[in-house]
Amino acid sequence: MTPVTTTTTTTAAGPATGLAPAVRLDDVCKRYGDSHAVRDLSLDIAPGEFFSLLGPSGCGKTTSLRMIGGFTDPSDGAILLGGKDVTALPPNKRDVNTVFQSYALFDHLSVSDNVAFGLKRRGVDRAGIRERVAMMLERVQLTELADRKPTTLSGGQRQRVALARALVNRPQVLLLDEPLAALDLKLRRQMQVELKQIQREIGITFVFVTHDQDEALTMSDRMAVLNDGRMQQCGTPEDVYERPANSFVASFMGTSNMVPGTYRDGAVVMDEGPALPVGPRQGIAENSRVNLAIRPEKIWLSDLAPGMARVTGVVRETVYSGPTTTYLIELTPGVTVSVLEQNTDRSRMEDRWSGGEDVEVGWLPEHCLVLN
Amino acid sequence: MTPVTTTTTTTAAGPATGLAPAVRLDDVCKRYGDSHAVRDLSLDIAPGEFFSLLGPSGCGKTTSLRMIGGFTDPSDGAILLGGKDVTALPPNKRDVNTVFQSYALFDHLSVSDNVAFGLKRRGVDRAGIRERVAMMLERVQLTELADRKPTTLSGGQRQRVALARALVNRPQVLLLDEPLAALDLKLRRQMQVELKQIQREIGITFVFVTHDQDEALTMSDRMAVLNDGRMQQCGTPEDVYERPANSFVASFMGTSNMVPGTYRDGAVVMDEGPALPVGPRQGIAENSRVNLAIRPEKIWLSDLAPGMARVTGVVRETVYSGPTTTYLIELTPGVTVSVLEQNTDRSRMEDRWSGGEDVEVGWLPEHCLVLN
Amino acid sequence: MAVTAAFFALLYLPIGVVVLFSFNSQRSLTVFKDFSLRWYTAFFQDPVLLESLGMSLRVATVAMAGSLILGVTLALGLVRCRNRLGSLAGLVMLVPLVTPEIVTGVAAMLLFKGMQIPLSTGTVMLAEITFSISYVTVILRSRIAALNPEVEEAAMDLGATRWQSLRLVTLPALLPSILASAVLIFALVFDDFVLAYFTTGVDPQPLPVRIYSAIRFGVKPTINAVGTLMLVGSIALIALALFIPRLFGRRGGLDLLSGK
Amino acid sequence: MLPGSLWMTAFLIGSLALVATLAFGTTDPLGNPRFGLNPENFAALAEPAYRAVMLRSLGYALLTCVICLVVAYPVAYAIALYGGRFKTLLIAAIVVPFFANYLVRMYGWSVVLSDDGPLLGVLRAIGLAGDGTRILQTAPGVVAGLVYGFIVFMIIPLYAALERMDVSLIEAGRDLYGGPLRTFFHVTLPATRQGAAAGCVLVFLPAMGDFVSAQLMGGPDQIMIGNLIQDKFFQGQNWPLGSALTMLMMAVLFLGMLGYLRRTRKDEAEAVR
Amino acid sequence: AGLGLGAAASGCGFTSAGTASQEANDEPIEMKIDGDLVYFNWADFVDPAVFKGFEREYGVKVVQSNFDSMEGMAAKLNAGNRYDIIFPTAKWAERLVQGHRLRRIDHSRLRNADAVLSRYDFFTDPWYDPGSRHTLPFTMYKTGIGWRKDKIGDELSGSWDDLWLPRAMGRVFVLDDRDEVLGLAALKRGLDVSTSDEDDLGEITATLRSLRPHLRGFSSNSYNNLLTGDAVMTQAWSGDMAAMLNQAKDQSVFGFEVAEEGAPLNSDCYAIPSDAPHPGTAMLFIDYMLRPENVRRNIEYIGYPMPVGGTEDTYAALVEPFPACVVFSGDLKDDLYFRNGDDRAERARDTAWTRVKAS
Ligand SMILES: Nc1ncnc2c1ncn2[C@@H]1O[C@H](COP(=O)(O)OP(=O)(O)OP(=O)(O)O)[C@@H](O)[C@H]1O
Ligand SMILES: Nc1ncnc2c1ncn2[C@@H]1O[C@H](COP(=O)(O)OP(=O)(O)OP(=O)(O)O)[C@@H](O)[C@H]1O
Ligand SMILES: [Mg+2]
Ligand SMILES: [Mg+2]
Repeated sequence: MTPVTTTTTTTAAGPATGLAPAVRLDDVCKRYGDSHAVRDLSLDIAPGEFFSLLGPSGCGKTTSLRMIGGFTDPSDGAILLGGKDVTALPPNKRDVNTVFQSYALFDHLSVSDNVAFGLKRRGVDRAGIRERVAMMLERVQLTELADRKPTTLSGGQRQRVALARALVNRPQVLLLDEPLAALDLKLRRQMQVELKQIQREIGITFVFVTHDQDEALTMSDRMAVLNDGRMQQCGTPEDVYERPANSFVASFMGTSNMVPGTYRDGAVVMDEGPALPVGPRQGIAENSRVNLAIRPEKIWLSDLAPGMARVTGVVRETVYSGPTTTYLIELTPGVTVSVLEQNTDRSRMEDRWSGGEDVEVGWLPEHCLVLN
Repeated sequence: MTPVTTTTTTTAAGPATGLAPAVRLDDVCKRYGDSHAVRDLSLDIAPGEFFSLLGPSGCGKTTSLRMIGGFTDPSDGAILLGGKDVTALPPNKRDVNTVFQSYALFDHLSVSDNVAFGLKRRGVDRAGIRERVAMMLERVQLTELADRKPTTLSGGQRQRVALARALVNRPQVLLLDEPLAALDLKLRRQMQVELKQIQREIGITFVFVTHDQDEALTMSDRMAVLNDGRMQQCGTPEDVYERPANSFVASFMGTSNMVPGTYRDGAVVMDEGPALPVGPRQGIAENSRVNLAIRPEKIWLSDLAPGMARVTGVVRETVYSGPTTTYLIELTPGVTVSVLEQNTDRSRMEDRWSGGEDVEVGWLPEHCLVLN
Repeated sequence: MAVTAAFFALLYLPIGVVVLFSFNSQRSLTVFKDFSLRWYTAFFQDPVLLESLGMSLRVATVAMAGSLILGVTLALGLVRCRNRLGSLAGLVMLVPLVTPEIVTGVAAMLLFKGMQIPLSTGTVMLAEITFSISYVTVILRSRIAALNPEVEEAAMDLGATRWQSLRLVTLPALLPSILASAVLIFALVFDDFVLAYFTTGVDPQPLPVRIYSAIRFGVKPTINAVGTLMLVGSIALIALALFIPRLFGRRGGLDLLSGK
Repeated sequence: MLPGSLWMTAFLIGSLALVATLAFGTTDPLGNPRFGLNPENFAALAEPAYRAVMLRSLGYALLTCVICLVVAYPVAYAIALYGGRFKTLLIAAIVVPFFANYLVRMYGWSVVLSDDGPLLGVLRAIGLAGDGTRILQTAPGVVAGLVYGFIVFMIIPLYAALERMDVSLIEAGRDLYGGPLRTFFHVTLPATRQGAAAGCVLVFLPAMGDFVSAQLMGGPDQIMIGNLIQDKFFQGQNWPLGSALTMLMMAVLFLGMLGYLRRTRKDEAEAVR
Repeated sequence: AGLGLGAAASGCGFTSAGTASQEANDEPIEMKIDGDLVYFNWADFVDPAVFKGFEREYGVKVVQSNFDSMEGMAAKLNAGNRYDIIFPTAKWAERLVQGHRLRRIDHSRLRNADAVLSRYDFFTDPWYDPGSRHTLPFTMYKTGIGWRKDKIGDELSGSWDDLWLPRAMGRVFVLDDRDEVLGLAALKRGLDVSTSDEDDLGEITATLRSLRPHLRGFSSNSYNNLLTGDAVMTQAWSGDMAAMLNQAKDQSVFGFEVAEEGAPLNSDCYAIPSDAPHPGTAMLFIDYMLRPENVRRNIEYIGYPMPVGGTEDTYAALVEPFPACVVFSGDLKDDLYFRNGDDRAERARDTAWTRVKAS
């Protein structure tokens, strides 16, 4: 994909706070033989942030996380935790803990012994251990199950044990590598809510790896999108979704309609159709071939407002899916856009189209992206 | 859960056609020891329909499908295919084919031999087999892979082989048991589209088992919701989603807000709040305790229309998730509703609430359900 | 790492010694003089040893075939029959694997005598078959259990009868394991001496029995040659067994050996 | 299924029953068993010599288990975790020699261990062994024989367990402030304990019944129960006493097996609960 | 069920196989080819060339099986295996004779029997086979001590006490054989070699216990232990010592002596089981084996002397370095043979052996 555009801040600074960042990656690289798993990654994560690393499979998310945790040594660059350079420290000397994708629970130990493991290794006294473990189990609602073996727990419960085992050590930073990937959709939603809640209550920095855009959007304070070992964009969920830095981010973050055309006079002129006003755009040459990208939920099908770009098209398909309906609308032959409409009002919906009707669609110029 | 309400047609008749139904289940029961896997199931599926069986785990979907396929004998009742009673026939004598959840491909045979298997068993001549297999592979875009062994294929490709292997026999009915459950979300969406497309082109009746509501809603012509071995409702996706027959269906089909109150004078009176007009409802006794159920996408946050029920509440949380934003709004202490709003218009959204504000919400009375 | 290297060295040293001295030109078992094939020549000119070799090959072949037929049917039956009888039969299956060989040998001989079956090549084969069935069954059971039952149903769904689906789908799917256990059984039976010792009749004795008699009273270098030949044969067979599953594009023939 | 299992059951149960019955019998001068109800053979087992040999066999078998475990663990570990794409090849290289004829292998091993064999030669050269040192006909010799004979039964289950183990368990141990050694003892070892237990059973059983190792590599003080049983059958013609000894040994083994099964049952039960 | 089955088995199958009436056993065997020869002996105990000669001369095959102990042989006979010719030791010959398990061998029909009986009159009426009706001797041998002259000196005292020599401590082997080991102690203490008397056995056990610290092992592979140097002294059968000679690089470093207290004596016999399928061929085989040229070949091949007149010089030449190996007819005395005891006696000896071996 295209490399980072100049509009993105390369060192993605966290919210301006006086404190040292909880995690700082400084031009970190990781090479395996000839190939780069991670290239020149620089990143500041503020204390208390819920920060997500998002990207397609193989983009280097796990590698980045493992370098923070100390399981993989960076080939280049430095890693700082709370302002202290830890690049050379082994995992057991770093004040971070990890929730592994597989949870990596110790099956031979009971739930409470799992949770106590880290405290024991650090020589906390017995009474202290008992108390902190009990408190932690309380918080993740596992007090009942304290004496069970992990093999006898459900997926959600196992995840909570993994979380408790890491959190009980009160690390500066908690690393989570796709902790929800193994769960089914329903449980996953539920766990997302719980996880976010725990993070909010405890106030520890979370670095969260996922390849699920929805998950990243709903949970993160800020997020970084990686591709092919490089950072593509870093910002709040809205930044990333609404103002993607490049076409990779635009298409990776949910569905985008792409309408090909020529950029001319602040508008994209479709090949066999009307000119669609988009306003002046920096960095786009006059008369160049472009794609106009627009999200399905940003296209209106009725009550078009003034100032909107308008096109007529033919309804080709209607897919009802409960809360929303998706319409496929052919603008010119070969150019079809999908339009998402919330099923707010049934009476309106029922006399909607089933296919073949002409319809006028519109969108606000500021909602569309012009991509080379 | 509550049993089938009287409003549901117990023999769910398919669209009125002159033809015999492709599949008819006539008061079918299946008992395992003392427990019922399926009870008194009656069902007509019309030729060419895409029919889904939907329900939570263990509700009897697989059992029903296996009885149609002939892998499990019903304890009671009759099964008819194309008007012919096949209750006593073994699977190899029934003109239906199955796509198994695990695909159940023959790993020792090449893709084309897998596809040819059924034709060979039926004694089709070699030339006929070659031709039909080639055509089928063409249709599912596997021509290139004809000589590969299934173990070397990806999940999506394996699924297409399973489909081709069943479809090449041109059965009257194709049974599919959660064929997409093993795929990840992205591939799954893609396969849903392909599957639907193939069904439309070939015109064979599909009986499709899933526990994913979205899948059932988007793909089916009609669907049956099962719970605990009993049919709860049968109808089009809109019937089932918008007019659930009982509270089980209402809560199983996506998120529903439940507002407790007392039914009085065509309105639900909240315990410490206003009366919410719902219009007269049959079967609900005056002054009885009820739940008012309303879908998150049916609640409006602005531009409230006349005739709407209106309540004020406090915004407690805002969860941005790209195309939509969910607001949690507390109506009275302890009664929180979630409201889904499509992010149609960014400029509007940005000055929305972040928490704590008072807000007025409203909905059309016909969108709410009153459940005992 | 050092442990691993030392381990491999010690593992192969004894075998190396046997092979080396089989090429010794002298009778000595401690001093290697010159390279020579004299003991191999001696072996190939010794009709008694050759007869024994033939006998061993015959016994191994028949035992392999017999235990495969019985073992495969038994394994199929055991996996499908999940009642108490099935689990009992499964337990009986393990008895030969945990009983000291000498006991099984004596017991088998007593049994044949009790049933008034004169000892012969046939009784060796019968005994070997009986004790090999366990291996076949244990190996195949886990394979069959791992087989997806839907595959057989799919075959029936596609118009195959019960027997056809067994023949066309289940057996081919098991083929790698069947072949691998066949090779395994062949090698085990070919190398077995205790059971064979007790159950041979007056026919030429199987080769390992002869080797045992010889080793007890001092080894002649011919035995080194025989040992080397058997070694090469067994290794080739086992290597084959390990890699057969590979030929079918599947990993891990190794768990075969652990029986898990 | 039916003919196979009937035959198996009849044969196995029949033959074991015969051994059990014979243990109560006597023999005629030509060695023909005479059945009876004769407790004398079991009474004869009270002879202190048997107890000593039984204890020694138990000791050797246990020691063999321990040594196998200590040697096999690093080997299995190295292969499972660092074997990369040579894993299968390496394991095959370990397994393959074990299917060479047992006698030939043990004989080769005895040559290696002999007084002027290569092993002592090397040890003498590096000064670890004096002129008088020997391995054959000593207890270490017998145990070395048993270890050589059965170590593969330890390696395979251990390897399988290590291979199956989630590597992130080790990382979790490190992550939770365990150094490499603590992580090994608190995480890796317990996680593979079932493999180790299976390996111990698989080594213990045949080691306990073995007679070849003591015969080829043992001296007068290394006689094992297997040798005595073999003696009873091959010398002195005392099959009934041999059978009684066999029953005794199987009882001991059975107790061990029962303990093992209990444990695994419990583990399994926990897993499914 | 198990017990029932066992009992049933004893009812039907365990009556001695091959028992035949005395009359049937006495029936003279006609010396003629009546089939291939089914041969059962220790491994490698006949020169292969001799077999070849027999096969060529009579146009039959020799089907060979081997046993590695007398008990193993008996087990096979009991199991019903039918052999034409077997080679029991004296003690076992007696058991077989008393169990009516052997065919009568009519010496008059054998052309070469005379060379045995005329020269060694002991064998005309040996204790184990009155009148020599069922057997003919095949080999004879003594049990003595072999040692390494280069390790413990050229001369020993010529007594069983030598096994206790301090300079051989820890490098002595005795045979892995009950009778031989109990026997050596009995002879040393001047007791009957086959004693089963409790006191005698107690004395024997005590004697042998005192030997244990000197022992490196029990092994029937005695001459190999000497060859490899694992043993500097070993109890050994004379024949094995002789056989060792042609494997030794330097014969002069080995010595063999028989003890003055007495050396156990033994012989292997030719015998034809009563259920032999081809007794005629077996008779022909015995006769063929007794031909002087074949006897000489076998002597050279296995190293054991055979009681056949005219072959003594061959053996003497073969064992020139070990004159003690030679068995003269005057050496053959009943009381140097291991004899059978009754059931109780066998058990007593068995227990003593277990105590010696396993304590
Ligand atoms: N140990 C290794 N040796 C060689 N290459 C590696 C190694 N670990 C990772 N890589 C490579 O580095 C790249 C990034 O891997 P990484 O595991 O970080 O991806 P990821 O973003 O976590 O992907 P996924 O979503 O699939 O987990 C990949 O191309 C991978 O093949
Ligand atoms: N062979 C059987 N023996 C006993 N009970 C069975 C058997 N097969 C199914 N059941 C029971 O019947 C009920 C329905 O099972 P079924 O497999 O049809 O559910 P399902 O709807 O397909 O669930 P899932 O979504 O989990 O696949 C379950 O309670 C199940 O436990
Ligand atoms: Mg990853
Ligand atoms: Mg199901």
